Amino acid sequence: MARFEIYVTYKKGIFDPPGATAERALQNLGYSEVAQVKIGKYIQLEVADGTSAARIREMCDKLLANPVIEDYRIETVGEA
Amino acid sequence: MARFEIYVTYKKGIFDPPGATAERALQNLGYSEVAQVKIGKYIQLEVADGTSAARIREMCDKLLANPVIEDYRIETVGEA
Amino acid sequence: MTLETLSPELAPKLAVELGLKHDEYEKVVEILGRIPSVTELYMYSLMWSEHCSYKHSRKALRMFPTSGDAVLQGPGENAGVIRVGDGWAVAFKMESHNHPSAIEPYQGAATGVGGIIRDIFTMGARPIASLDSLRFGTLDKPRQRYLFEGAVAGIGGYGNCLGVPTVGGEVYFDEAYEGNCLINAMSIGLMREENLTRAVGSGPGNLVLLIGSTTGRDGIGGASTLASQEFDEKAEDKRPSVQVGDPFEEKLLIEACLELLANGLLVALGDCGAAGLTSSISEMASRGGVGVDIDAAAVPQREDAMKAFEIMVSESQERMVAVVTPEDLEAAQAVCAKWGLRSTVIGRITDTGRFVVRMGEEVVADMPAATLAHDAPLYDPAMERPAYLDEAQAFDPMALGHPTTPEALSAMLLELLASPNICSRRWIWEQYDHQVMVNTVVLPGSDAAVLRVGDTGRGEMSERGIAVSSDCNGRYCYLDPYTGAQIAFAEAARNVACSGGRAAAITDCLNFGNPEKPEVFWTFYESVRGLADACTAFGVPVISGNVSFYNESFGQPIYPTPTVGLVGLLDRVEDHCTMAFKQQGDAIVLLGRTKAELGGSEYLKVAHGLVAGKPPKVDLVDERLLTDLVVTAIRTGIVRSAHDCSEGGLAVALAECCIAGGIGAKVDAEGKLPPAAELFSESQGRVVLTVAAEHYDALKTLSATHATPCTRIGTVGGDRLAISGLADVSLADMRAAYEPTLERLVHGADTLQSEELTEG
Amino acid sequence: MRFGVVIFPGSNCEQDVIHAVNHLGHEAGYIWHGDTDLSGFDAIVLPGGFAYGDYIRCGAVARFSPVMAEVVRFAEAGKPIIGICNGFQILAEAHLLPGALLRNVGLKFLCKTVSLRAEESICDWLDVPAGTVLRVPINHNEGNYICDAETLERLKANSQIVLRYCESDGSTAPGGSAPNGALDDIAGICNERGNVFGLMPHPERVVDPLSGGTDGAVFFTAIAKHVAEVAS
Ligand SMILES: Nc1ncnc2c1ncn2[C@@H]1O[C@H](COP(=O)(O)OP(=O)(O)O)[C@@H](O)[C@H]1O
Ligand SMILES: [Mg+2]
Repeated sequence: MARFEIYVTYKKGIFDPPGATAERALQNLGYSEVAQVKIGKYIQLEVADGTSAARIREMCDKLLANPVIEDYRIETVGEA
Repeated sequence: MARFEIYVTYKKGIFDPPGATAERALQNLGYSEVAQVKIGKYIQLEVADGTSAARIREMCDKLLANPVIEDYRIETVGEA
Repeated sequence: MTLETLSPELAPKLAVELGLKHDEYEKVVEILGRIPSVTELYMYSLMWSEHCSYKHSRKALRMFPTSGDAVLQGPGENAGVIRVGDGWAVAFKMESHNHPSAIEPYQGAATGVGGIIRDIFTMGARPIASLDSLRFGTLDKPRQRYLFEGAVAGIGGYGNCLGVPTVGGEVYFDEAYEGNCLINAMSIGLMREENLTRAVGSGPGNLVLLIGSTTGRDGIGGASTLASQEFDEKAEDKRPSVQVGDPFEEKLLIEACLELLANGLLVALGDCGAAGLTSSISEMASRGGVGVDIDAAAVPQREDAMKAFEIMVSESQERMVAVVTPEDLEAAQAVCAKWGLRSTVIGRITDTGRFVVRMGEEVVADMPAATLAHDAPLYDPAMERPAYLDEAQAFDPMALGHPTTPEALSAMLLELLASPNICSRRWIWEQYDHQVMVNTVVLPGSDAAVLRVGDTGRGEMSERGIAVSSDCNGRYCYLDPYTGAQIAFAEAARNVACSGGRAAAITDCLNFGNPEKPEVFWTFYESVRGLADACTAFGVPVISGNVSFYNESFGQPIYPTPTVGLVGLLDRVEDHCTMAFKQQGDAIVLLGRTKAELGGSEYLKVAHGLVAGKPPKVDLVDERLLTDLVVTAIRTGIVRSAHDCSEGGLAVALAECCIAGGIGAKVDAEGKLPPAAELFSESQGRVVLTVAAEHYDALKTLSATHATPCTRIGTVGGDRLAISGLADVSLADMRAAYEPTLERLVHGADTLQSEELTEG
Repeated sequence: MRFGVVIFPGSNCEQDVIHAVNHLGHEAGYIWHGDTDLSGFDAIVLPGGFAYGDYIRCGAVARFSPVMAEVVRFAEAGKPIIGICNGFQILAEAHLLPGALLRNVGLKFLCKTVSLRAEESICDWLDVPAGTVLRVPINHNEGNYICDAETLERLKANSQIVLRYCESDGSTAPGGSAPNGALDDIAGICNERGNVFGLMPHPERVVDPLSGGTDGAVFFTAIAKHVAEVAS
């Protein structure tokens, strides 16, 4: 088994309601050092050995991320 | 500004319905090499310089993660 | 056989750890004629737990009337069922998910909704409505806000996804629930009478089919930690006992199960609730007088190296157990596959009467099936009237100083409207889809929700309707459990009547502390007696229910809280009514009489910080006459609005009618009682009605035939509520007090604050 | 005239649409998401609900259902398609409509009746003059419409904005009237051709006076009228 990790974030300029709310909540809790919070998705993928990064990119483009609003980054983690 | 990244995942043994759905959906789309998908949160935090990791951990325990069902991992990314 | 039993030293120790009493363990040994295996011990301990066996409550529950012409299924099945007319029937039940919600409010509440809804479609009914009955500590505490916000989001998150409308409920905030919140959920399902299905296993050779989600170690609870320490080389870290709900899977289960039943493919259907496979399978077997042979290894597992006992008692959500004939297996599995659901044969029905569990080839449990469900010992717990009652009841609220000036009384009215226990619940129900299925005729925000009866968009519709309400004022029950339980019933009946429904049957969820404490058990017994007497007086049966004990924290029990979920019938759903004042010039009428009864009132709490005195008296004969009168009057078509008086008394009831209708009222005070009592007394048996002025005489005549006092007290109109000489407030001020409270309490303050959030 | 209502696993408003359409005197039938034959239907409705649990993103999995390829063809043929709530989300994910629907700004699910203003648009599936205010319930967690600036300009220039959230008198509140934070108060949009219409509110909930009102009828009668005109 091979492992990939995918980080999905909103594109620049897209407002992120959960992030903005967490930011405000943290500041209200007294964490005035917080400047910005963004909340995205962290996807862990376990696939058959030898699966190419191109295949993973395809999965992201099709299903795991929405190119209209999201960017993603893929990391190879290695064997599971 | 300092940057931290936080990865929130379900604790071991907790069922992850979105992950299970993504897994099946990918397989149905023809990605038979997919063995498992888990979906967690990827939080990017921008805080004032000099904020300690302990402070970040506190924020996770209080707000950003739900310690009853979730684990998290913090990574220091450096200056923003 | 190769059944591996425990050692004689370990078995009784483990039994105690799993919650069995020593005598109960002895009884298991006696039944088996030997020392039990690990799996057997787990299965007995769960089936004989309070939750599954009702061992402390069962005898008291026998006081409830459970039969009646309309009853198709009384207590004992997954849900009760009553006839609605024209071949329609409704199944309903209420259940608690208090303890899981106190740990993780979102998931606890969500899975509570999921569980009760499975009980409904198991009966062959399509779930058509939910209600939620909630209790928390006061919202000035961050942890309470966290629990409240999370529970509401969880109830919505689950029900909204299923497309089952959440149409009503109730919520109270009181210190008594601070350490132990209550999350009770009620579900109602609709079916044609002939589709009523029972979870009765039969036909040796038939197959046991597990449908839905995989099985993990969820919900196995603290005991498993010990077990793994005892039996495993390396102890696993303490597992969270929280379960994550998957409403999408449940939605598929609803559709698939209803399709399976409609196609006649199932012999029996049961859901996996508490005690998982053990409970659903043993209940089916014992009801049918058959045996079962289950291969735990065949159960699809989501975790590695699961033990047979873990598989058998896991409470993983969204699973159903069906019995199918070998001939129908293929067709049944095809329906499951169509809905994208897993279905697996995990065993078969036998004629041995024994519940045999294998793990592959190895037999790990073998016991008489019926003993799991039926042989738990029943107890007669000791009872003792609590010492606090004398002092509390001796308290005379009228001896206190009360506001008398119009200014002070007006301010008090506004303060009551803003009280968390009275204010608008809009913040809650706007998070719930309360309209899906397009049958919600009276939306949340009035007395009882009203639903049209019909198979919307799929089949036949009818002219009939049902009205539903859930009620219980725990303060009254604390001050007098017998009376308090009767008031819970009476209020539910009034709410339903004010919406146009004739009370037909109830379900209940009895939330109490530790029944092994004589003072707690006394309050339980008295509540059951009170509720039973109320049901008998109304000729309304109890068709299902749930008992939740051990609601305590730091040894302090919650208020006794016997929640009543009442379903009423409307022959013509068009004849429904709401609380909103409708038209300028309409006559405002008070049915019933106000007495000086401030004991246990919201006024006493808000104005004086007290929970004391005797709760209001309730006269069941009068209550029944009153509700008959209200329903009859609504049916004649003359009633423009109807609202019962409950917390906050007459003044609050009038204010709510004004706010709902967006119009004011001029009311004459009777002037016989002290002003605070006249306005805020919570006397029972009262309803505020409006009729066109020319219909007042007809109403008066009708009231006389129902021996119910009927007094014209005012007129609808204007933009103020003016109660002569006592209070005068503008509609805008009433709105400003009533509407924003919950939102302000949840979001206004620094929510989610610090350590308090996760402690306790 | 026959409406086809698609059932995806997790849809939950399909029976409401059928009820509404029947109530208005038109025929309707269900279409299973695995079916690929849309012949016999004059208009397609993608109903509300939580297709595939809304997991990953609302509409993300549903757009790959076999029926969707046919829905695309139906759209290309210029026939009427309306996506309500989850149906709108699916149309957006399938790129039959521009933009996307994010979480409501308040992070709360919202079920309430709101005011909507019919805009001057190229979509004919709304049988009222521009400026008309309708009272229709919303019921969603992700109705916060968003698109990039360029797309917004195009939507405006091409009159593709069909419905906006507004105040009860038809005006727009200073900070916007969208209860969910939607960009430019957008409640419903159509494609460039005007035949694919997606909206967050639920008109099917308000066609029957017994359960809510009648303001939703115009959405379905407009389509029926159009189909009748084309046929004659
Ligand atoms: N937790 C809740 N969930 C949904 N609806 C609720 C909830 N609590 C209260 N409501 C609704 O708000 C309205 C007022 O509730 P309540 O004050 O308990 O009424 P009553 O005093 O007539 O029993 C009712 O329509 C009720 O169903
Ligand atoms: Mg009431």
